[in-house]
Amino acid sequence: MTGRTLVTGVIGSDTHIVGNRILTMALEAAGYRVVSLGALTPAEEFVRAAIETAADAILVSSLYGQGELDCRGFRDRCVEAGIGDILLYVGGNLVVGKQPWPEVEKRFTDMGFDRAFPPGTRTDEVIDILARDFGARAEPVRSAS
Amino acid sequence: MTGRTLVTGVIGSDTHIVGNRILTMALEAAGYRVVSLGALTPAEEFVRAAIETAADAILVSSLYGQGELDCRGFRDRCVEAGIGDILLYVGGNLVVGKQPWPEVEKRFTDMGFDRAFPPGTRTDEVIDILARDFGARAEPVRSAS
Amino acid sequence: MPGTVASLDPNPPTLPLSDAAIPGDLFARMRRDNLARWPTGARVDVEEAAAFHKTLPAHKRLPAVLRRAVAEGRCLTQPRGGFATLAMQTELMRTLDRDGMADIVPTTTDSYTRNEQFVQAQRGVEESERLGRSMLNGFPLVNYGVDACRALIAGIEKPAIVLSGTAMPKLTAEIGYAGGYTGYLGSGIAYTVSYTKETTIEEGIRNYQYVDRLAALYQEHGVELHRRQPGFLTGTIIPPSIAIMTCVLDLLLAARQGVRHYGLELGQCLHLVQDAAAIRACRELCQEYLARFGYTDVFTPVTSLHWMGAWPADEAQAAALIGYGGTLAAVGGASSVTTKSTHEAIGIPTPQANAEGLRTTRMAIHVSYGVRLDGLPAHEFEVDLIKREVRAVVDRVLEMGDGDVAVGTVRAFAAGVMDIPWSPNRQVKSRVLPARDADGCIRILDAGDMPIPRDVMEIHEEKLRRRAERERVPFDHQLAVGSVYELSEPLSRLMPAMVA
Amino acid sequence: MPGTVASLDPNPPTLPLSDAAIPGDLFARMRRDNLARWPTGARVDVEEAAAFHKTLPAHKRLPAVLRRAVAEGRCLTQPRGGFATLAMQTELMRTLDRDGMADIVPTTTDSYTRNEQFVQAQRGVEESERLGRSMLNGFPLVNYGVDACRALIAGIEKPAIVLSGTAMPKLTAEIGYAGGYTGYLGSGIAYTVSYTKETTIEEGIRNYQYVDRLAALYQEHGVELHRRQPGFLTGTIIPPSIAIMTCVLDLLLAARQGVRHYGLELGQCLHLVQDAAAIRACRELCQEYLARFGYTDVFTPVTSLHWMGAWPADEAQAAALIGYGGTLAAVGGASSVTTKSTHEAIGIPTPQANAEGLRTTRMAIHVSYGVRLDGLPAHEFEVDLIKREVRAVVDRVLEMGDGDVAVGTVRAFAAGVMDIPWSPNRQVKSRVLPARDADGCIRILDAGDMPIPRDVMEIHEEKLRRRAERERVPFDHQLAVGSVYELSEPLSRLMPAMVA
Ligand code: B12
Ligand code: B12
Repeated sequence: MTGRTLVTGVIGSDTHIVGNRILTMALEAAGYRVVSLGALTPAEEFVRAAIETAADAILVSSLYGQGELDCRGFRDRCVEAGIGDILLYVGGNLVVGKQPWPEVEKRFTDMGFDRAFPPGTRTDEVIDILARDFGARAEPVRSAS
Repeated sequence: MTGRTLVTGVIGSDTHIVGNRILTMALEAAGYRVVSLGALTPAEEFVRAAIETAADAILVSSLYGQGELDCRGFRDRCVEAGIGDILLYVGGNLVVGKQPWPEVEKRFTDMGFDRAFPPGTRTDEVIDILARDFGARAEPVRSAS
Repeated sequence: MPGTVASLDPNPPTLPLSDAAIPGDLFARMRRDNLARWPTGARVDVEEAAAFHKTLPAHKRLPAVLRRAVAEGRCLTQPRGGFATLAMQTELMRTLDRDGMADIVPTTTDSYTRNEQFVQAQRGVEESERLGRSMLNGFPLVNYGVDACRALIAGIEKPAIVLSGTAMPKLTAEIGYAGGYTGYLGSGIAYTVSYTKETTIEEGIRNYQYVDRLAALYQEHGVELHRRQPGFLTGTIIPPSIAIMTCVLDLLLAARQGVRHYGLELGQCLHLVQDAAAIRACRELCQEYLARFGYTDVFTPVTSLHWMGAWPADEAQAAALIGYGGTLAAVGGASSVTTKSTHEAIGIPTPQANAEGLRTTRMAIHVSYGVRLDGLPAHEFEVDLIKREVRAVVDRVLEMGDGDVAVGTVRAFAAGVMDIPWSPNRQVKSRVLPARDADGCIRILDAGDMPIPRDVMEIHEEKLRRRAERERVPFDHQLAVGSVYELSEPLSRLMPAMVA
Repeated sequence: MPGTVASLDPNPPTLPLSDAAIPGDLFARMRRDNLARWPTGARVDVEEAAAFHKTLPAHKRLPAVLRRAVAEGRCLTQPRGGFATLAMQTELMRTLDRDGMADIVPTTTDSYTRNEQFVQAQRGVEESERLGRSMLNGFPLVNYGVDACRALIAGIEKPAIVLSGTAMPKLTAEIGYAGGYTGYLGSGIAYTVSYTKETTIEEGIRNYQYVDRLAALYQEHGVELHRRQPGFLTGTIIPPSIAIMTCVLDLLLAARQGVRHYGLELGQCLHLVQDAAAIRACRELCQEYLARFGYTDVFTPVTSLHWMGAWPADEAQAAALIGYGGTLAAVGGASSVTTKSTHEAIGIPTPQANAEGLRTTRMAIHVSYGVRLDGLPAHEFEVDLIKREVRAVVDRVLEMGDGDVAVGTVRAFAAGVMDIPWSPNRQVKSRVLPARDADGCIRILDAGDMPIPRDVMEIHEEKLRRRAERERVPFDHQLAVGSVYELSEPLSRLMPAMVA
């Protein structure tokens, strides 16, 4: 067990649950405690769940293309809720259509996500990077509420 | 019968006979007398045949990509042989690889061909344009030697 | 949910759930309430709309076009496609019609519209106009309303269909049909289990009973409309039998409301034999159950859908699935095929890429030259296997409802007798787990609580065990997860160079 | 012909034509004369080359790779490809190996080299260097010589094959094999009838007896090499039986020279059932005739070739033929498939487009999952039909030669007993005319003087008449011409929108 808690879910009106579920399973297997909100999850629910479970990171999935609208102001919500420094990832097919990845990535990091992941990202990679980011932050492990 | 004589053939070391044969059949059906030299025909044979048969036009096929080398100096040969004003067409897959057609066309008209035809040209179109070009030239019909 | 329109209860809770046709007077009340939920609803008038439909030429009427395709043994092509603004949608539909030669032109709605979040959809339109690119994954048909739909229909020379993956179809169906669309995709079981999280199966069924009853109402006005069932479900490693169980149940529910022109959609397994078997079994089982319920006049064309699972990012690799998708549909004898593009793994395709997918598919259909696999031993084996699975479960569902399809379905999902792989819906157990076997067929690794006959499950298990052995991996649920990714893997993993 | 090297007669006219193996001492003299025809010939030394081949790892040796593919039931991929300069060719072969994942990497020679016009080929190299683009349609392998070949082989991690459509193969084969190529495509009958105008069948056979004998010489030095027959012929509406007749005859000629690893290539008809039947019939008939001649140890893998006739210019449409080409090869059980690209109708593909064609094909092979059609009634019917046609003609050819394959073949062509559609060769009657029938199969419209059994011809005729009737066109030779164009037509003609 890593002692870390993560919140996962698919934001907005998005039903694409498969990748999110597989990611969740992989994160659990990697030793995380995962609070899985499932498909069709409003932004505020992510934040609420993160506070309630004293989560260390929120991993937002968005596949259906409208993530660019759904994710706006996500970091601000966290700041308002008092968890402004929480690690925020977003991944999936983040925008409508085939657009150059560097531009898309920038749009989401500008929104305050620490990292954005392109279509088809594999779970191993997520787990590696997550471990590195937690390592770099070298924060003490929070305890669940 | 149009009273016109045409020479057809596939130039150089090119064995692609199918399109040339179908073109020849269509030209005959359209009333031309066609002297068909077949595949693998050196440039000088076209000129010789045109002189011998008092042809009104030479239709050179080149499919295999090396036409750009084989066709160089074709008009000059005609001029030297005394049939410098003969109508000259070339058609097929004239160069190696997919290249912008306007450039290819220019290369061949610069060599002295009256017209160059892109890959996949249909026989109906050739017959139409030929009739128009003969009409425009309004030359008296030559008689065979 | 913000922007959700739910102020009026559109299902007056007067009648208990059943598969009976909604009585005319009650339906009139339901429609009034429904249409009052958003301003554009006021424009809908079935009499006027029926008159409009009667002005459409036959080649723009999907029911006629599909009947003719079946009569001539043709396989029609249809893409998906929707963008946020009317201008973008107009251009898209024209491109699909002309450059793509689509036989059926789609209007996919955006996901806010699907969830009846029309306020958010409106913001999406505005943002799209501001940024000059579509910020919505489809066309907000309700926000634009009936006359915009008719303008879209006027711009094409083919029949059009509304694609709106949702369990809340009542306004899109009203506006779409009134707007001149002659087909509407969606059903109570299939979409509820694959597109929603909290919606109950009962709610989903009731909502689509409304849509089916609406189609029947048009029929009463002399206008035949096409309804269609999305048996592709979650698109994720769906065994043919599970798809077909939902086809049969949704079909019976529709027939009870008076629908007589009902298409069934099957996502491709990507296996030449299994897909052909699935299409044949679906067609035969649908008519078999219709006959059991006394219906002999329901037209049930089958549509095959290009691979609905995860796609490879490499466009050259994706092109193979597109062409093959045409082959599978045509060789299977499907009446139409729903196409994808080489952009599938990344995002909604440009109109051009979408049109290219259509043309590749069309050429593949052409060169399939009507080849059929009937008589091939492996094919007959699969048809038989699928039928045994479907009959075992559907018969059990009908028993559980004491003959009422709606009631039986709700109880069956609660008991796990009906189950759907990878469902996002909390009412679905989603314990059933499929995986691809050593021969490339989709099999059931774990049936959960579905009453698949034991001898049939032994066949599935044996074939999956062979795969596990061949690949030296454990025979466990990882096989199912691996199958989800499998076809999106790069060729270097799918088919590495041979080591001589 | 200018630039043609013909000063020394490479066939000392000592022995009359026969299918007997060329005696060792005579062959040594023939080789000496042949190698003296162009400066790079001097570098060839079979002992040294055999030693070089022995240093190649198994995965770079085509005979081993093909044996393994057959053992594992795999279908390998191979493109075509050649450019004028060593630098361009190096880059091309690496791209095909890496980006294309080609299992077999080709070197196509240019058409001057094929016609032994090495002076012209040299000019082509110089022009290409000057203009910075390839002015030749292939790599001038003889001009570059043995060490350049070895450099190309060193740059890839796959086996390499020489593709040199020619009836004059003797220098390219010497230099190719000595240069480390482990396969050489070409045969006396097939290439003479489809790539030459004046060359006699006898000359062609003699030239390839040399190449076959050369492969046997390497075998004597402990090095197995792959030889291959281009049964695709003129690539233009070739009925399977006519292709297979040439396969059997060329194979017997090769076996008589000592070849034991001989591939057969069949161009695709683009019909799922007919192509599978062709591949099976080819494999079985080859072994049947080998057995009749007492050979039980000749390895005869079959290669299927992407559509060899005229292609559509639309790349989306062409993509369907590429993917389908993988399907047809794999479902037919071919050991390898030779691929084309979306550029086919226009020109030699860029390395990238070529690699994409390979990947699309590879993915199509992957998803074919080993499906086979054996047992399908239509398939068994086609296998039987093909076998009856091949046996009737080949048996007649053998009779005409009093058991000598070479003599029989020459006489059979003279009599029109063997005939090839659309041949440019003056020695071939080319009276036989095939066309595509109503079911999409290639049939024989007019057999010319070929002794196809009457009852078989009735089947062909009936099927073609049905097409003529369906399309309301006369039953005449125009059907054959139409078939030549057919698949290059735009989709708007091939499969117009349905008129409902
Ligand atoms: C299966 C599928 C569906 C199924 C979903 C079933 C379900 N309930 O889950 C169904 C058929 C229902 C469906 C519906 C729709 N879909 Co869909 N669907 C797909 C498809 C084919 C595969 C998705 C999938 O399951 N992949 C497999 C999993 C394992 O991979 P994954 O989802 O990518 O997740 C992995 C990674 O992305 C990563 N990841 C995911 N989330 C996160 C988060 C973080 C923080 C990190 C680090 C990593 C990460 O880890 C996962 C595991 O490796 C994709 C296209 C594709 N990829 O091939 C389209 C696709 C996602 N769908 C799309 C669309 C538009 C729709 C629809 C709107 C219908 C339509 N217009 O066609 C509806 C939307 C319904 C709704 N309201 O949401 C589009 C989105 C377009 C865009 N972004 O531009 C896609 C890309 C197809 C396309 N090119 O048009 N779909
Ligand atoms: C069939 C074919 C063959 C057959 C030819 C059989 C034969 N003896 O005729 C075989 C298999 C033997 C063959 C061999 C080769 N081929 Co080839 N072949 C083709 C193919 C697939 C079809 C050609 C055809 O018959 N078309 C049907 C006829 C009816 O159409 P057509 O030839 O285009 O002719 C029509 C028009 O062009 C026009 N037309 C023709 N000539 C003229 C002349 C005039 C004046 C006018 C107005 C009109 C006109 O009218 C005709 C009737 O409508 C083409 C690609 C394609 N088009 O799909 C490649 C193609 C022509 N071949 C090609 C090549 C390179 C070769 C080879 C070198 C092998 C190789 N590297 O792959 C060898 C060459 C051998 C040699 N020494 O010549 C290339 C040429 C590339 C380039 N130009 O960049 C092509 C384009 C394929 C490709 N993309 O690589 N080939």
